[in-house]
Amino acid sequence: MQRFSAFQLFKQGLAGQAGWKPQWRSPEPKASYDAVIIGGGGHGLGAAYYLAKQHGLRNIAVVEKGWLGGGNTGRNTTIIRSNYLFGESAALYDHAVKLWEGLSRELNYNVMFSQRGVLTLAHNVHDVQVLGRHIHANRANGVDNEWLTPEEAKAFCPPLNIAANIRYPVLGGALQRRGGTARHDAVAWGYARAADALGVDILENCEVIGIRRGVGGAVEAVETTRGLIQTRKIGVSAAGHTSVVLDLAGVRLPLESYPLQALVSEPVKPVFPCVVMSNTIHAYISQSDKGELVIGAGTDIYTSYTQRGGLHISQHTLEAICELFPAFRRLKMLRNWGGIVDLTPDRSPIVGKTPVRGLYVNCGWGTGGFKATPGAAHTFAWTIAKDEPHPINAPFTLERFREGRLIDEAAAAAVAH
Amino acid sequence: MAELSPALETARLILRGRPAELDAAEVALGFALPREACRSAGVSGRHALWLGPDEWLLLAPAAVADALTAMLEAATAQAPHALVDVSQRQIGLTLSGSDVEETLAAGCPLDLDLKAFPVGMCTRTVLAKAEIVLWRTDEATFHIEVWRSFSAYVRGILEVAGATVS
Amino acid sequence: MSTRYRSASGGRIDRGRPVRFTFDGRPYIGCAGDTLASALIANGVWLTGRSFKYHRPRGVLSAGSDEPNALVAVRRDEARCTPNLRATQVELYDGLAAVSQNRYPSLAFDLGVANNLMARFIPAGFYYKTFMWPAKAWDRLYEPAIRRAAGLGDAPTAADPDHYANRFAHCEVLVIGAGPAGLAAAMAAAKGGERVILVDEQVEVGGSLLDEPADGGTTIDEISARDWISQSLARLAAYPRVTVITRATAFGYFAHNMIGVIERLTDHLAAPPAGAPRERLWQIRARDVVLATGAIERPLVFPDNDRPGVVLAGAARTYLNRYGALPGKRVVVATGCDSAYAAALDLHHAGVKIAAIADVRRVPAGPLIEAARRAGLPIRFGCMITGTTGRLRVTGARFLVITEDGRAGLGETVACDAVLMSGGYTPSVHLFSQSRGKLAWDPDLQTYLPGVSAENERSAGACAGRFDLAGVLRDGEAAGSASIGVEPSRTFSVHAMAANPRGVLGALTHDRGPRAKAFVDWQNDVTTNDLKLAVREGFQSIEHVKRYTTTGMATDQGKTSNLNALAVVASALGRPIPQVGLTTFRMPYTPVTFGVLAGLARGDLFEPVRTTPIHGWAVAHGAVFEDVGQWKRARYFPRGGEDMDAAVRRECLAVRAAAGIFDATTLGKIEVVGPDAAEFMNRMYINAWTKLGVGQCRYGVLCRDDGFVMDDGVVGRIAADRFHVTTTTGGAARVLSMMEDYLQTEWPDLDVWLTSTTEQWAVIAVQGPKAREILAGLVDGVDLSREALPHMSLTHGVVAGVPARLFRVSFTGELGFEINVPADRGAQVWEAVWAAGQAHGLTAYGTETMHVLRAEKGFIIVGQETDGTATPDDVGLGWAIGKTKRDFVGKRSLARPAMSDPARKQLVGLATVDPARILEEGAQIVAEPGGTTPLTVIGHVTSAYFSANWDRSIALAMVSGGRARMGETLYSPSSTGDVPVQVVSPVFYDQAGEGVHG
Amino acid sequence: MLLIACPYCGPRPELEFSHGGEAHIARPEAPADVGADDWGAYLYLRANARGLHAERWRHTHGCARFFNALRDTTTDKFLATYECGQPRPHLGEPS
Ligand SMILES: Cc1cc2nc3c(=O)[nH]c(=O)nc-3n(C[C@H](O)[C@H](O)[C@H](O)COP(=O)(O)OP(=O)(O)OC[C@H]3O[C@@H](n4cnc5c(N)ncnc54)[C@H](O)[C@@H]3O)c2cc1C
Ligand SMILES: NC(=O)c1ccc[n+]([C@@H]2O[C@H](COP(=O)([O-])OP(=O)(O)OC[C@H]3O[C@@H](n4cnc5c(N)ncnc54)[C@H](O)[C@@H]3O)[C@@H](O)[C@H]2O)c1
Ligand SMILES: Cc1cc2nc3c(=O)[nH]c(=O)nc-3n(C[C@H](O)[C@H](O)[C@H](O)COP(=O)(O)O)c2cc1C
Ligand SMILES: [Zn+2]
Repeated sequence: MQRFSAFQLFKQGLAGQAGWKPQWRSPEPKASYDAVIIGGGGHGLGAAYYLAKQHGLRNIAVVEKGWLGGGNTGRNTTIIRSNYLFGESAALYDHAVKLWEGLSRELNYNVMFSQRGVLTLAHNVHDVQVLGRHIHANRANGVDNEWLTPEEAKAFCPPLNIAANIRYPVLGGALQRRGGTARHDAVAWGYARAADALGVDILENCEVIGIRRGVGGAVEAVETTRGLIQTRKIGVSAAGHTSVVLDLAGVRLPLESYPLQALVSEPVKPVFPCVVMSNTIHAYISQSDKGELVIGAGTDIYTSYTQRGGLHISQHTLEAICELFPAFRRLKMLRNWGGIVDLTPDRSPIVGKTPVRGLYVNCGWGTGGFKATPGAAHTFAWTIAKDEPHPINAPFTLERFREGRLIDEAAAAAVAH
Repeated sequence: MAELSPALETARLILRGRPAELDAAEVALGFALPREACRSAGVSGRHALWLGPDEWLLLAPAAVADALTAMLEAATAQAPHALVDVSQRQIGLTLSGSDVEETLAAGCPLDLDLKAFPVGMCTRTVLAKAEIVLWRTDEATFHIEVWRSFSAYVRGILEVAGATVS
Repeated sequence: MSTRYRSASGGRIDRGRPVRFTFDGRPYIGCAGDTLASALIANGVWLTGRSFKYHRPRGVLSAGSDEPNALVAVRRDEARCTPNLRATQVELYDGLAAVSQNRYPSLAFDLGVANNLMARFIPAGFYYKTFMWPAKAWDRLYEPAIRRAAGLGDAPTAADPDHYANRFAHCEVLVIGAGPAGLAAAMAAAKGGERVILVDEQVEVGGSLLDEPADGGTTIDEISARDWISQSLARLAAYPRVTVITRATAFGYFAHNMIGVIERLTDHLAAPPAGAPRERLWQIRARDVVLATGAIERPLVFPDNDRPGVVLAGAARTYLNRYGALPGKRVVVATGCDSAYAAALDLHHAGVKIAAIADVRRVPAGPLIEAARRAGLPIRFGCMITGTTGRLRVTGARFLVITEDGRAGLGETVACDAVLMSGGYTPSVHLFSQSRGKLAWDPDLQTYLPGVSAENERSAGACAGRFDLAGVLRDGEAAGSASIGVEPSRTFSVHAMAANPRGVLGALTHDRGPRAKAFVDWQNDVTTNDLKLAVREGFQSIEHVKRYTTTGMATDQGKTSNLNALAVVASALGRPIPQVGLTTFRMPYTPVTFGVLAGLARGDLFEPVRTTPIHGWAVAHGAVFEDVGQWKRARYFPRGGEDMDAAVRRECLAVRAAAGIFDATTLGKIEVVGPDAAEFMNRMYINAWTKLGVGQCRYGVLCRDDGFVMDDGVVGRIAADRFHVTTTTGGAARVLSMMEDYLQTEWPDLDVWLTSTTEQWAVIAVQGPKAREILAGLVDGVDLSREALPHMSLTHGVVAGVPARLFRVSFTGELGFEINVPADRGAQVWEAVWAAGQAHGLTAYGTETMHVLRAEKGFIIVGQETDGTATPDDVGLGWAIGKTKRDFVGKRSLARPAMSDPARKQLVGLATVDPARILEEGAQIVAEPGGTTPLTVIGHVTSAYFSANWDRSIALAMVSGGRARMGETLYSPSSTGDVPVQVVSPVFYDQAGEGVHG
Repeated sequence: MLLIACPYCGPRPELEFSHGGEAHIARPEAPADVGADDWGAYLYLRANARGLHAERWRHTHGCARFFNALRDTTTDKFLATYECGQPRPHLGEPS
């Protein structure tokens, strides 16, 4: 692997930047691999990297139907945090945060992980209670999370409107200082480059259109638009398309795919130092290194694979943004886009084995799996390599739905009185 | 600019039942319930607004509320149905004037053109973030029913909307 | 100030009305009808901004919404300051104050230009390759520096005082773009007598026809282009159902033919009327759409093509013919297409010296070229422009003649003060593509054109690749006619000079060495070298190249640059363009103000504020409110400077000692009516209802079919076939919707109907030992005695002169009544009870006291004790389950093994060993003190209060296997150490339940 | 914002509707007799079809009726809407 560094950049600068090699190869598919990962997003590429790096599997391929990172990895608002309520979740997401902290150096690729702090706002008494429970639960799990008064919140995020007479005043917020953002594309590219350097074949424009099963029902091969590939292990990280892929193996999942939209403003000089989320009035916002405000909108109400949604969904979010940050009302939306998120009934992911031998799945990350990328990939690789759950992903089985052992992060924030 | 005014005090009943079994109610009402979607019918101050295939909003002068209820209950005793007094659940507003359509169109996504929404048409719909019942009583007049806790909001929206028309 | 670059005559500006404005504080004078860009050009000002990355000096490039360079901030006052506006679209008004952006300390002398000197070390994507060491330096050092350098304008810091409007609209035919194609289409569609809406983003209709010289040769139906515009407008005005909206940009094409349009209402006015909305969002649902959005001129890609004074040829023609502004006095024209000759000819006629026309094509021919030749303009064929000279404005252009055999011939520099360039036109397929129509590569025109439609839509004119005026008009007529289902009938006679619509794509050959910067994306400073670097580094998908180099990602979204970028990448990859693909066109077409998308939703109209009939009384009595969903609920009623704790303590004591009055109006209410009402209730709720007598009440629990508690509330049987169901405040809509779901889709055979009565009733709770005494004097014909109206019963009667449903229920553990009266009498009855209660110590209490009182009794609150993962048994409600019922929603799920796992969390009470210590809600529970993280957590505190009645702290908690732990000591970790607690019954007060029967 | 043809009221804007998930998933007549796998499937497993999808909508802010629709989830185009209780129409798919 050609090392990246300031010195190399300087050296190449003198040479007209002419000496750079492709960051990853574009090989032809081999007839057979020891493992095939379906889905070239952060999760799939990451799993391939850790399989190669930590489990010694080098004869593996990542198959991606389009371009790397073109799924949700390339269209998310990049919020990273680990202050989830349940111990199982906190362990998983915090495992990821710890990996994030060293990822740029691990991959020799600057993924611009920036721990600027994620502030979740409370707007009513119920919010205060829910965030309080989160803070206590997180601390017990060794995850940082602290309460800020409205004044402290304002000091942390100066554009915030903390007037007491607004429709939903800010009653305070929970701050995870270790939270932040990372450069989404760089995560896919960085993993791809590092995996490629370890011999992983990355096959773009290669759509899986069939999964063959042999004796005992175990997986045997994947059919792709670039030909048949033999393999005994298939790891699926296809996000919004996971149920379509698993359908090919006859496995049904508790997943529904919804459009989720996001938008960016025109770039402006630095005005927003952190990440702010508000579940109650539905807004989340940060400012990218290029200067755009990156704003997440909600899911549309219907399932869809179109990667777009209704204008009213973005409007709803901008209403909230304008109330919380009234100075931003004159800023302009530059681009709006959609992704397809795979939601589980309890809004927690499914990571592990499936009823089909040799078929592993890592999905259901819904609206929040970017933050988990290194952690999920790392434990998923373990599961694929050892054919058993990693202690951290063990609770996130498919069976939990049959048994009713939900890890209900969504309901945990339900509002009622 | 369109004028917004409170409608007269009104008795309101929700009548629900299988359409085929409600003939008796029509006798008591004195007119046929509208069976066509989103249409109203009525005589002498009493109106029935189709809200759904088994749901009508009956409007009558406040004074006759109890009598009407008693009469309807008596007449429909044999027919499975539900009659519920919602006189206080919602309030009525009248919006009229030359630019009623534009004013409503600031918050209501329906096609309010006379051809698409003729006089006599009624329907539940939304006005910005509130649900309303919208009923066109003449070319330039709409009667609006809104749950009482949303009425201040609906008034607010219509006022701002009126100020931003044209 | 003289306007040295104003033409002698012509243009659509009002030369009689001078307009004063400032740019970076310097005063200038323009004319009414100018844009900021045209006025600056007329004043000879070309330097208008600095580029994003290299801070290179930049000038106006275009004349419309495709402008990448000339971005300015316009400042009306402190709060009305708008960054990143395109000077080409900012209409001049008297007093306009514009400032340039992204420069320090000044536009002409910008320190950021250091980046330009560093350029070779900071190519596309450089930041991915460095700034990784030392670990902490990214957050603290590198990133802040990058952020300071990036961004364009400054975000406003004060709240925007302006207002915005919204309009939902419907029409049969929506025509977008009012050039010749759009006008023709609208006139054709108008004949149908149906609703036609024509929108155009410009100030006036006419599109490219506005660029024709007033006395030019182009005529339509024997009249000049300009007269034809006026005539068309007059025709359209004669149709009552036709609406023409200008300053209106169609920014988004959404599913099912809904188009978003932004109309700019006041930004062009010197003194906008007070309160007038600044912009309006139109959401137009059209049966048929005609796209007539024209085409965008493509720049040429050559070294130093970004110097101020290098301008698109068509734009130069626009500035001359429409605004009377001269791009220069001695200009060079560099072109790869015919249309630039029109600009050259017009400028020549206006007295501008055409120093050279460099046409990259070897043997072009056509009437325009012929005309230029006749006019004696110096034309060179097969001649590449390879660079420009000058610093803040061009002073010359370099040429390279390519010989017959493709070798570079002689180079030469020609002095000039402006370079006009054109690579041809790119059809504006943005909206077509947004509609999810499929684009098709046209090998002839070398561009993408609308292929297969996804919506009911037609493209006409230049946006469909039709460039000859006669054809454009025919196209418009055809599209308009087809939209109303008729055959086209109108013909046009056109006299115009034909131009070959083909142009050139991608980078021009040059001899300037590898470091020369030929810009493709002006605003984001993306050069051909960046694109080639991306390809070299293995980025083969155009989507990757876009993201790696940021080409096409600036505020213009690559309007002028995308096709050139594609061509450069295709050539680097050695693949034909259509195999390289396209990036996705997304809304908005041009950036849209957040405020107009938020529309009316601001302040009190952000979301409905729901209040009860008793709200006014509560306000008058000093209540402090809390938001519960959209409702405002009185939380407590402080007296004389009390804080919440003091007020709640007083209220709690008063209720148990005497009586309290509480507004319970917000509880959801559903009237369940019909012969099958009881059967329906049996199926929905976990409880059994058949045996509930008329006049009796029961506490009902509702589960989802997965067995988890969803809602609860008291249900009263009003008649054999009528139940009065209550729900939580937040659950009202959810519960009704779920009931309707089961009723309509699972059990449509049941004769039962549901009606929301939440707002029909005002609900006044009177609770406490004195409740009966207080009400006694107010009721008429109601026997309030324990025997006649026992706990959990209801009756009809008159209270304070108002017919009421009177419930004998208690959420406090005291003798209690809930008086339901028609909502508009709520305040009156409340006042009457209040007055009657004064002698008995009646105290108003709010939700906070309600919470404490119910916690003292161990009553749960759904959403506080439960979180969506609790079964009825978990929260101690197993008793409510109708054991003999065959089925109810949730029953099957409760039989799953995991539901009876002894380790499930169960509701318990916690008593702190230190009675003064109040636990924190949400605090965790552990079995062993002094653990280290991660702790083994066995539960959490759901509610915790100081109980004035018990004079100690109380808490409810969900603890693993909690009911088997009675008496155990557990611990709650806190910032001050582990707090020991004892597991106790969740019922702290009146365990025998005597109080309610009082 | 989708335009949805309510079988009772005609084409109406999406703002008036709520989505009710996959259609034709009947609640078992006698849940107690349903095995764990089937019950789990009834509760949670969904087709999540890419392409033609039968789904439920409720015209909540209109006639308040639930009804079914056949929609292509790759284009969001509706092929049909029909009343609850009616079978899924066979449109646009091989029969
Ligand atoms: C608008 C939006 C905002 C979000 N915001 C956040 C946020 O702020 N924080 C956060 O943590 N998360 C966020 N998320 C969620 C996050 O983006 C995802 O959970 C995460 O990126 C999933 O990564 P992935 O690698 O699993 O999936 P993806 O990146 O989607 O990768 C899956 C890949 O599989 C490929 N594929 C699918 N089918 C096939 C097939 N048959 N053959 C071959 N390849 C196939 C796809 O093309 C795709 O590239 C957001 C999502 C969206 C859409
Ligand atoms: N190479 C050539 O010779 C050449 C090139 C370009 C144009 N033309 C000439 O241009 C004319 C084409 O006419 P036309 O009517 O197709 O295009 P046009 O350019 O005359 O009109 C398009 C109109 O659409 C408007 N518009 C574009 N996008 C919009 C949006 N999103 N929202 C609102 N308005 C929008 C523009 O402001 C413009 O007024 C012909 O007369 C042709 O001769 C010729
Ligand atoms: C964090 C983030 C920042 C983005 N910033 C920009 C931007 O500055 N300009 C831009 O045009 N698009 C930006 N995008 C959006 C992408 O252009 C694109 O819309 C997104 O990756 C989805 O792909 P698609 O629109 O091609 O389907 C950004 C996307 C993300 C996730
Ligand atoms: Zn309907």
